[in-house]
Amino acid sequence: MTVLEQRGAYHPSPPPAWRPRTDPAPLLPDAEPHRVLGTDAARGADPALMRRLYGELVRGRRYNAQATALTKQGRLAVYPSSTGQEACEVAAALVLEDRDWLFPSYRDTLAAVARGLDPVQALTLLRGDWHTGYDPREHRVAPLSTPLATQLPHAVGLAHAARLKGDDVVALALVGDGGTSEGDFHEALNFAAVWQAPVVFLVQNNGFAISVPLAKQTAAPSLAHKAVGYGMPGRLVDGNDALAVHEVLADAVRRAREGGGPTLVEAVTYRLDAHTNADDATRYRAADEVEAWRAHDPITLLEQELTARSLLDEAGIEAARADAEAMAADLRARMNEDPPLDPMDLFAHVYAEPTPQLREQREQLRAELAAEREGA
Amino acid sequence: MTVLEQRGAYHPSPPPAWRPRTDPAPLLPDAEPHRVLGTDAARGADPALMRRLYGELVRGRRYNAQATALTKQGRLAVYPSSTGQEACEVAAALVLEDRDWLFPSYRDTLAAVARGLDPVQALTLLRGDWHTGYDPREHRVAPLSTPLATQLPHAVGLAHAARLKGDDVVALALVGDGGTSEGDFHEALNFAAVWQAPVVFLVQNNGFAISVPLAKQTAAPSLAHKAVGYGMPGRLVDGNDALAVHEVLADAVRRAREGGGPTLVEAVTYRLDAHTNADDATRYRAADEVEAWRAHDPITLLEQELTARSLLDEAGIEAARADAEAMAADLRARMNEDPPLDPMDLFAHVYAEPTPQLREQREQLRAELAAEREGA
Amino acid sequence: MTTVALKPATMAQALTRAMRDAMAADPTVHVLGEDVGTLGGVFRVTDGLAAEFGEDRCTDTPLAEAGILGTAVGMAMYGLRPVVEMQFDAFAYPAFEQLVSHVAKTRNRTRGAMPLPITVRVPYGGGIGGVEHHSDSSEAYYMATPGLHVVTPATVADAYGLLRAAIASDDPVVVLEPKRLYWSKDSWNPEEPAAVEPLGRAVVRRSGRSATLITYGPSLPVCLEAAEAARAEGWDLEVVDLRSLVPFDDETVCASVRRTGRAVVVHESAGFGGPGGEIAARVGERCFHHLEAPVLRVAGFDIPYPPPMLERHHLPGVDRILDAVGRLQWEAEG
Amino acid sequence: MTTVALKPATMAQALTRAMRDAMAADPTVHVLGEDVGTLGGVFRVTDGLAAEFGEDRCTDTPLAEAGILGTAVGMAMYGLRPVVEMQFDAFAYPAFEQLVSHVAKTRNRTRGAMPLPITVRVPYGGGIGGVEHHSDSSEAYYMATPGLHVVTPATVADAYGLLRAAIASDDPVVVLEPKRLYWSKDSWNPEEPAAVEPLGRAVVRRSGRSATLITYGPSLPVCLEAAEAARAEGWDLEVVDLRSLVPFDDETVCASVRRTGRAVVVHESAGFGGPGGEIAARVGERCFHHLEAPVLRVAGFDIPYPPPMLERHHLPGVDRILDAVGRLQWEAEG
Ligand SMILES: Cc1ncc(C[n+]2csc(CCOP(=O)(O)OP(=O)(O)O)c2C)c(N)n1
Ligand SMILES: Cc1ncc(C[n+]2csc(CCOP(=O)(O)OP(=O)(O)O)c2C)c(N)n1
Ligand SMILES: [Mg+2]
Ligand SMILES: [Mg+2]
Repeated sequence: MTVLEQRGAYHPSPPPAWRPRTDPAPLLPDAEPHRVLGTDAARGADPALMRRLYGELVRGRRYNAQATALTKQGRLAVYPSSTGQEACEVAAALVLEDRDWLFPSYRDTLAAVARGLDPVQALTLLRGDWHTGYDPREHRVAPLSTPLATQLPHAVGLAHAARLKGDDVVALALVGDGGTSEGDFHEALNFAAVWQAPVVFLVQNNGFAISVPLAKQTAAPSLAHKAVGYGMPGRLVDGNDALAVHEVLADAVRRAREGGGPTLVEAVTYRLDAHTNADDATRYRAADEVEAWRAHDPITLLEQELTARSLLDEAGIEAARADAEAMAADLRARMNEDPPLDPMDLFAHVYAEPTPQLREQREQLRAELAAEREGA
Repeated sequence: MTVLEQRGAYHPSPPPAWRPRTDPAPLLPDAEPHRVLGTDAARGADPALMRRLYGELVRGRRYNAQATALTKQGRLAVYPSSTGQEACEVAAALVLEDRDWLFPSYRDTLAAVARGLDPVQALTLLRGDWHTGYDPREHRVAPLSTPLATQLPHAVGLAHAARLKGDDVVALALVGDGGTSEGDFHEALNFAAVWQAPVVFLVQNNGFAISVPLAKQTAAPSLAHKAVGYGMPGRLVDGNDALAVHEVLADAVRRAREGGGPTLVEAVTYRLDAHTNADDATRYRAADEVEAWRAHDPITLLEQELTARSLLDEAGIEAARADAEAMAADLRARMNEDPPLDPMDLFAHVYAEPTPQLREQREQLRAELAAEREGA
Repeated sequence: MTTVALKPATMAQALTRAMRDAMAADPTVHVLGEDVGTLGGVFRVTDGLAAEFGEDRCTDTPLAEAGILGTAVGMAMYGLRPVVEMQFDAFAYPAFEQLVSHVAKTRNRTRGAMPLPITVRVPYGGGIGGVEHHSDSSEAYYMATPGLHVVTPATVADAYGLLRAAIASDDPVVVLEPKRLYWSKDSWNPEEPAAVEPLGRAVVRRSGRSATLITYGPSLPVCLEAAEAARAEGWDLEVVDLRSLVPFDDETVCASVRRTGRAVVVHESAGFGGPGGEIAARVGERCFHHLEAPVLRVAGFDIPYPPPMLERHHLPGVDRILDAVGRLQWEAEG
Repeated sequence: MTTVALKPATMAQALTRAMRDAMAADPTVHVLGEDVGTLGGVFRVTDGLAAEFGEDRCTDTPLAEAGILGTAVGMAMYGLRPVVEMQFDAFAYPAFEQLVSHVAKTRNRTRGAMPLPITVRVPYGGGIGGVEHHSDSSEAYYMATPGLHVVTPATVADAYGLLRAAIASDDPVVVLEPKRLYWSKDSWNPEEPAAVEPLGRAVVRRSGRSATLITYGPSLPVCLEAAEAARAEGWDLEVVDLRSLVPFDDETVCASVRRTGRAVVVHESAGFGGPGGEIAARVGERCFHHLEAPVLRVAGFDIPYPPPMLERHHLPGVDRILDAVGRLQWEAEG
């Protein structure tokens, strides 16, 4: 029996015998976002995981600050910060096995970095020396996707292909609240559910798509409720609770790996910085809204839990900060060097073999550069 | 306060105070498709409406047969029959006020005809003498849409525009089960819900998208469940029960007119004929499936109710048939005449004013035709 | 007529002003798109419109380009004049089916009964250091779609005039706005009624006798600069700014080329399959016996738009234009 | 080598055979699209593949073209070779963003680390009496997109050869299949290894001395017919079948035009902004001093594709081609 045949034959029945194809009840998200930190459930959590998450959150926050600073020094063309959303970024990275794939959007360099990518490589797109700075297959991290939601069908196709090959691979795809409005979101989720592909969709609902607030984006009870319409479970989670995000994603990844099909997870979080360094967020939101969210900071939440349980002390906090500083210093130093550039690269990868037309154009540029050098 | 401001300001709240934007419970469709015929509820139904529906169903069935016959005689380029789906087509047409708008797909010429369009005009696209045979504004019937689901955002935009102008107009858009997989379906429903546009979406789930059965199209509990993800109510109805379809649509239209926003209605029905005259349905479905659905024929269902309640007798049935025959005879006669054709029309309507390039090309064709006439 | 002092303004400001004036003059004009309302657009081109005309007239939509253009079609069907903003060139692609299969064809489909007066504003082209997908030159796609008008301003005054004309047109118009000219400044008098240009007219921006540079939008300033530099080489270049790609102004273009006998088409869009092919072919067909040399093209390379740090090598610059002019077989002349 | 009897087959059959052979030879080849499985496609081009290779290898997808192409991208990222069928030309438009922003660019984006060996089959063009949206010639869109190969067969043997080559290519190839030639028949030997054509080579289908008709796909038979008819007028026409629009075979085309000194480009796609502009411009640039007359174009009109009853007036036919040949300034010759 083929993979696709497993879903069972189609037995249509006239309305007198109508029955739903799937029981909708288990697909519906809970009324409240899932939370672990600050609840009894946190007591059962694995201390090693909590410390790991904490360390990455602190690094992540520092990484965001450093990258933003690099835009001011002209070392990055643009930076969309994930400050405030580190719990989602980090949990998404940590929940995956090495063989799994991550499909980030343009905002998710942090997830790629937390997965182990060299930050300089992860930032290549935003630095502007090339479009992607790493080999996606080496790291199982797809290129950062700028066209919104277009990476979601890629994740579905890859997960489906892995399943067809009998590989035990899960794809996790990230998308924003705004991205859920795109047709590609819809098509991807539908394909995933029909094919029962091992894929997890994580929507980081950070309240805004640039300036557009969620209320202008959707009238749904929650974004997680969209899952029902595809016949997959929808899960709602506090996106600033790193443990909760990790738990919900781990469940979804396990389910996918076991052949249970896709899950849609909505993480409710907030973008504390502006859309990018080029954006002025004061044009569309009030300072007190931002302040309210600062009081629900993902790092503080985890730090409180860890210190309350004596899993972290001042020295541990200091060590995490020092580690983050070292990462930032290294990043700063390396980003302050000009990347090697070769204009001939423009022609090298358009096709496996350059067309005759591209060969002509390459020679033209070569001659121009030679003339430039002579002139200089 | 503007129309769009009515939806209320955005008051985001951190997860501790999270609450759903909409209560999902009332949005969920019932577990069973709504039915009236054969139930106690039918007794309360308006006899005049029932008779009207009956007459139109009989005409509709005859219309489908006639149009299919015309393809065999080369009088239509192609015909996608709605045989078996007449209850949906007819109810959609009858539920609307004159000022309302209908947005049909390529399969829905019958809905346009039941709304009052001349069948010859409605069939222009399929006859092949032009793309649209009527003035959409005169009849408030949008052009038949061939690219699937693309008409849905049009319906939303029109309904929204009417509301902005303060007009009491509802748009009803038709789409197939296959069409629900398209990105445009998603985007249209989302816009409709966010804007609270007065629009009703009627999905005719006839079990197939050409050869592809519903199980390969979606894993959702029902297509009506897709509504929840947009924050609009989803309604499930027996699409072969003309009274039930009319009732559910009438509720949705009323709700839209009163400012309550959009509704998604899934009508469960069946395409008794092949996809079009050019299709061979035996390649993908068994005869017994078709037979099972024939036993749930929309005309029979209504006829049984009417005769049981003595609202219809043999003479009435005869009269309906005769009326349908007359319509078919007239259609046949008029379709057997060649439509007037003017090749110069190719250039007449591309722009308000032909471009200089089109003027040149028009003269070229004029000269060619003159030469052809001379040669002949 | 009173004399009005000319005030310097940017192209972005002229575009804003065009929408404002159109909205004030005609209550059926509606602006919609991503971030066009509260934020005033990522380029601030719709700045102030929501404040002045309300959210119903200048609307932040959900993030879905096919939905934006598709609902605009419905709004136009009901008699409104939607002005749609696509945030960047490459983000108009999701709306391609709505554009090609409906926006471009509905008038024709309905024998003129249902024209669609929709304006689609697309910030386009490179040179602003944008990352991938923010610098595409997509004009070839629109030019190849019968039923659309396609215009692109290169000056502040034209930005106002062409956008006003587009909004006033009963047919759909794609207005390609050169991003890198958004902040170009010019003295310009918006009270001047002549500021509303008719669609479909090219203009000679610089007269010359040696050869014609045919260009538009973002490449106009580069061509004018090249023409200045060419004087040192003894070439007196004429520069034609097309302004309208559809309809195409054969008359102005051919009159120039017949005069000069030589032509180079310049644009930053990829050369192969780009607008220059059509333009060079038309000139070749119509001016064959006046040509002293083949019509040459200077265009972007046939590659995906490069990353910011390499874009200068891709964009046609003065040197590349002069190089092409130098290949116009001058020796064969005398 | 044994002699194999040539068997007549239709172009549709050759395409089916190409996929079957590719699937048998390479387990990573997967076919997906609307109705490609159980039904075998609305044109029956995938007939039998699901039965032979199973539903996992030839898959009926949900009805969503961006989803189809988007999932194909993901499959290719994992090492498969997806062959995607778009049901009709105009129904490929919803996938435009995936095609332009991902399929065409991913190899380049990743410096060659992640090539996408995707074949996109698009039945295209008119002449089959199809209602609106079923007869578009969309090749200009694909040609203007760097990173795509674009091929279009005009013969049964090329249908097999080009599709095999497309599937074998490590780069994305758009295979434009001329619908109205699906049922054209030819004797053809699929066992012949030479049947796999390399991409990017044009071929001279008919030699002649007077002028060159440059064409491809659905217009090839029309051009060959025109060439026959031209003999009566004393013209001996050469006919070049491009086969590959990207890459473009300048060599074969220019060699022919340099020989004949005159050229007409023929295609049914709309003329303005269509492939003919690029082709005529290239020939003009490269063969200028060999040309006795301007390169002319015979193309579809610049209009939305007409309804079935009027399409014959739109499609370039023998008379329109001969008329253009007649305008090649023969008097200027002697
Ligand atoms: C298809 C497409 N349309 C528009 C854009 C421009 N754009 C970039 S980010 C953005 C907002 C995205 O919002 P969301 O999905 O919520 O993600 P966030 O930025 O909040 O992480 C927009 C409109 C784009 N990148 N792609
Ligand atoms: C965008 C688009 N893709 C593909 C097609 C080709 N096509 C025509 S009808 C059809 C199936 C439609 O199925 P469904 O939506 O269920 O409507 P039904 O035919 O059952 O009424 C397909 C794939 C199309 N018309 N438009
Ligand atoms: Mg967001
Ligand atoms: Mg159906």
